[in-house]
Amino acid sequence: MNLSQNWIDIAYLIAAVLFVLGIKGLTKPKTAVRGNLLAATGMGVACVITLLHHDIVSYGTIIAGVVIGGVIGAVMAKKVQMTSMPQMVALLNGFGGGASFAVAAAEFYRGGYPDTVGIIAAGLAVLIGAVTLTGSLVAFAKLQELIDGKPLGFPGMKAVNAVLLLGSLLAIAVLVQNPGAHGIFWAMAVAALVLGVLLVIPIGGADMPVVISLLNAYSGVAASAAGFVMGNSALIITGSLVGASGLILTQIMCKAMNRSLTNVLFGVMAEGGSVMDQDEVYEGKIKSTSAEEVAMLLETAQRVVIVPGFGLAMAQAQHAVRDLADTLEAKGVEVEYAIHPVAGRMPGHMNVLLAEAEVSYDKLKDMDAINPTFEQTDVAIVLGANDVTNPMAREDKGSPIYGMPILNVDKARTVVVVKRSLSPGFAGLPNPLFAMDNTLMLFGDGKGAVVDINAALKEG
Amino acid sequence: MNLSQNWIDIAYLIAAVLFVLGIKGLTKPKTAVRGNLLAATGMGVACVITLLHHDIVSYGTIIAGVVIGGVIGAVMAKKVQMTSMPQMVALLNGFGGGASFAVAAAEFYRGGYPDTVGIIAAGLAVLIGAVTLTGSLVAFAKLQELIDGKPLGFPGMKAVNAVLLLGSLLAIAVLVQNPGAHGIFWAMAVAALVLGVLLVIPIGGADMPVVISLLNAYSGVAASAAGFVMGNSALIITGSLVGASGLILTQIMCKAMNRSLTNVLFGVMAEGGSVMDQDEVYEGKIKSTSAEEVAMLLETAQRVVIVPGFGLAMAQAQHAVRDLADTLEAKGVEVEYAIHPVAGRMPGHMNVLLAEAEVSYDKLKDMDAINPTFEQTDVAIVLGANDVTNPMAREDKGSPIYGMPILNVDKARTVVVVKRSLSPGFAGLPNPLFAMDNTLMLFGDGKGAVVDINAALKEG
Amino acid sequence: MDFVAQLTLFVLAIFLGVELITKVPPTLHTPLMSGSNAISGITLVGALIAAGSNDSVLVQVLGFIAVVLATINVVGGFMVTNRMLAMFKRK
Amino acid sequence: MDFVAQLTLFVLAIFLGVELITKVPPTLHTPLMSGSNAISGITLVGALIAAGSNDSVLVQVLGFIAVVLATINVVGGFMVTNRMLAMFKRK
Ligand SMILES: NC(=O)c1ccc[n+]([C@@H]2O[C@H](COP(=O)([O-])OP(=O)(O)OC[C@H]3O[C@@H](n4cnc5c(N)ncnc54)[C@H](OP(=O)(O)O)[C@@H]3O)[C@@H](O)[C@H]2O)c1
Ligand SMILES: NC(=O)c1ccc[n+]([C@@H]2O[C@H](COP(=O)([O-])OP(=O)(O)OC[C@H]3O[C@@H](n4cnc5c(N)ncnc54)[C@H](OP(=O)(O)O)[C@@H]3O)[C@@H](O)[C@H]2O)c1
Repeated sequence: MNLSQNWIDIAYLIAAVLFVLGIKGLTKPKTAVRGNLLAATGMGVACVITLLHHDIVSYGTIIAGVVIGGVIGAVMAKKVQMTSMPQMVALLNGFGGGASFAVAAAEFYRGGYPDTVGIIAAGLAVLIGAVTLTGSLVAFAKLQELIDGKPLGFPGMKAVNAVLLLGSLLAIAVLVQNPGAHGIFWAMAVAALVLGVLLVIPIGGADMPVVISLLNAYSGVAASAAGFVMGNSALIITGSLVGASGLILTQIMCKAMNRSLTNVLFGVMAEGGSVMDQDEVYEGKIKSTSAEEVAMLLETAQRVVIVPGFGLAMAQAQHAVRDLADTLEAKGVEVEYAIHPVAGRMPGHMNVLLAEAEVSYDKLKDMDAINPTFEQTDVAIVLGANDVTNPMAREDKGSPIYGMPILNVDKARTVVVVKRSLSPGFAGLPNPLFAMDNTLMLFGDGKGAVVDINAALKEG
Repeated sequence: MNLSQNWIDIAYLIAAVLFVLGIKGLTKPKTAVRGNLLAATGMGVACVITLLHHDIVSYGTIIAGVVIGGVIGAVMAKKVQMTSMPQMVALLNGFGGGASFAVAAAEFYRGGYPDTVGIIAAGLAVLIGAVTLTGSLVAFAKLQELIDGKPLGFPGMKAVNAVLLLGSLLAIAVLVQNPGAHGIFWAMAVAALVLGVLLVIPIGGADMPVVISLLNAYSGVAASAAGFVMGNSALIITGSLVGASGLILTQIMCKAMNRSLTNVLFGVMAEGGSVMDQDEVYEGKIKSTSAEEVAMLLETAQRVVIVPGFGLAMAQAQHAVRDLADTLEAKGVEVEYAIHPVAGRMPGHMNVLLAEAEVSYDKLKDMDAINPTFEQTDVAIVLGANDVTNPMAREDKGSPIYGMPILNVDKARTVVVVKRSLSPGFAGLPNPLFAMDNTLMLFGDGKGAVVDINAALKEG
Repeated sequence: MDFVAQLTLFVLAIFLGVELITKVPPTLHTPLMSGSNAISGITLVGALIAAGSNDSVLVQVLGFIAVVLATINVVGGFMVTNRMLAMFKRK
Repeated sequence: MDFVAQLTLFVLAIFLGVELITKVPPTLHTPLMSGSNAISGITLVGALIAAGSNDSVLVQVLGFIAVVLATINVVGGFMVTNRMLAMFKRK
């Protein structure tokens, strides 16, 4: 079929507008579903119109690819657990990067770039796409615990990375002079793939969300670069939107973790500060409690705040928590949730988990809204959260997390901390909260503990 | 001089980015001055690079034009009083429209449009530019009271407008077929100029700000259309930004006035509703007061809210008000200003006036912030405001302004209304506030009254 | 630049404009009006080309008029905006 | 479309993206991540052209790989986002 390029471009414009409207929809929970559908429609428009492109002569390969990819994608989307969202996003992101990589390579081999811009753009798309692909796969493997979450590395790694990056850029420069140098092209591609691995391997498992978000930005830029190669405005615009989105999310996370992007990328935890000795902090000050005791406390409470953290996701305790809240509310207790911006392992992670358990989103209060209310809170239940409640961030100038904004849980009349042990959270620091006078520790798996409390409450 | 088109286009892109950054700066008072300078720099970049354009061969006319225009513009900007901002904006806006009109006409005569798009764009630029020019001039004349502010018109006016508009569009269609039809071109231009006058003449003087804002949007669209003609991205982008800005401001005003844009444009005040009889509302219920009495009231007040309106601008009372507030604050009274979104005659009008008198902008509270505080306010001084305080908008479903959000001045312990008479404000409605038990009327010119109160306060 | 590319710019810029302008607080609406007014004087660019060309007298006259009007718009607009904003900044 | 026009689109879209994304509330950050991820699957467009062309086998193979990967990204991304958002909407 044949369609004038003008009409194709107008369809791409419509697709881009649909993407913009889609993202606009995502700014409010009420319109978010529609926003996502609008964006999906935009994708549909872009794809359908592309199929009418005059260069497309056979549909066999396309149909095969779309069916295979569609089935895999649909199954993944249906099966994945909400707690595994970070992994899922990492994987999808890697595929996106891989696609940009393959498209740019294909465009390169379709040949005929008289202009420098096209070759540079293709080279950049291959480079960024490849880094995104392997980088995201490593991030996925770390999150899924297929490989060790600890930072891995070897001496001179940074130098190797520098050589790989400079070599790739040099290769692009050579290709500009001599576009037929296929050997150079593939050497660059391999270098970029290796670079992706080496860049992410030295970063700690818990920092993966920042990495994913950054790689998401990269995948956008790669798509944009592919758009420059093909002269396709839909790719350019959409890629830029995604690039901006990834960058902003990265920034938000770094800010909430009180770390610079450079620190994350180079696996530095935070400069200076004598790390406190765990024994010294906890020695003789820990008060352990039981589910029954907690139930009794809750019995007389008027206001309870639940503080979910990464442990909630690990224990899959979201439904149990919801049940507990229902029981409490049936007894006339006011229940709210305190959501820290980096609780869990990706931005908004806790919101999604609790939404899955049908907790109404107006009960999810963000940090600034809930912090002033802890003083009027009878019981704060800290459920698998740790760093985001660590008062050292507020008080101890020497602490590596000093300055990170936290939930002021310690201001509540009683604090119940549910976790399996005294082991530290992601930041690896002891938490003086556990040793405070008004804190009770309930040791055990998050889900089990909550179920027990609920049972005790119903009996009592 | 000769410069490759690519570099010129990049400079235009830089200019567009500077405009965007400029508008971004305008989102905060702290960064607004810098924002304006950035935008001005963008304009400078665009102009300088244009002077290097290969089509420009002689600089005499340009220099003459820039010097004349620059001097006029500078003098206007220096001399204009803050109270006359609406007029100033109207005039500048008209000039912008006129410039687009002249540019599009010149482009048309420079000839050589093989393509339909160019002719349509030129036609639209002429049409919109001309309407903006004469429309803005009429708006200026009404605001400056050079012509009567009352809606003017004649039977069949709407039909004439329709004929002029359709005729102009038809003319553009003819020009597409036959670009050499100069007679048609000029006929269309004249029709558009007349149309601009006829569209604005029937609109009441007080509605002029809405008209100006809408015409501002038009001038943006005209610039954009001129950009399509010339293939100039700077014009297209910038024109769209201005168009969006004008449209949003228009919408904000209409919303705050509780009227639809159509109603404003067709001079309709609001459907239905029996207009209350003025005598019935005021009869025997008006309590007049004196400056001395008001001073005594203020003497014992702890919190005073000043509610400025159009009368403040008319009376040029901003400095006097500031002096009064200073006196009060020196006596330990808390003073705030209640700013209604459509107080005065253009959005943000009161803010600019009070800023001129060096009132700190954190004392200017918007409607939503100040309304809950009126109950804790001892004295509310309504200074030349009327409609924006009319409780009928809140209570009387039959009233033409029912539903317009208002300042809940009547909730204050005592309300002092400063105005010259009982005559109504812009909406032409009696205001039951004046007849309320806790309201005292201080009749007189706004400035004089405030000066008197201040003097009495200093003596007492 | 072809028509669709221009159209794309137009549409994107409108979206961007809407997002930017809705963030401007009411306090700054008057300066916003005069400032965006000044920006719409960007037609000066077109005016300069027309006025400086060696085209017919008509074109040059139209160009001259356009340069004068657009310059008033630009210079007057930015200056008066600056005057207003300077007042806001003082405190 | 010439290079500068492309660059202009790129820059405008980045500005627009920044303005849009900063308005997304933290509650929706996870769906935003997966949703923008799905949108970045727009490379599917390029993949389709490569896979459907009558170019060399290498190009078609690369195109096929790209179609599979991009489709997973698009379908998986939009579906999982929808799944999450539907949870938010229920109440
Ligand atoms: N959200 C993001 O976007 C993001 C991104 C990157 C990094 N981070 C970082 O991640 C951290 C998040 O803080 P957080 O307070 O949510 O978590 P955290 O500080 O990592 O602590 C999680 C706690 O959950 C407990 N836990 C684990 N499995 C559990 C189970 N099955 N049942 C009960 N408890 C369990 C752990 O203690 P036990 O082992 O004793 O049970 C641990 O103390 C922050 O340091 C943040 O900077 C967040
Ligand atoms: N701000 C905008 O963007 C905008 C745009 C279009 C329309 N409007 C409309 O304008 C109105 C604005 O409301 P508003 O309350 O500010 O004003 P208003 O309702 O128009 O009332 C102004 C009052 O000021 C008094 N006044 C006039 N000159 C005075 C002087 N020298 N000294 C003392 N008082 C004087 C007048 O009464 P006397 O004659 O008795 O003194 C009049 O009652 C609204 O109806 C609004 O919808 C506003």
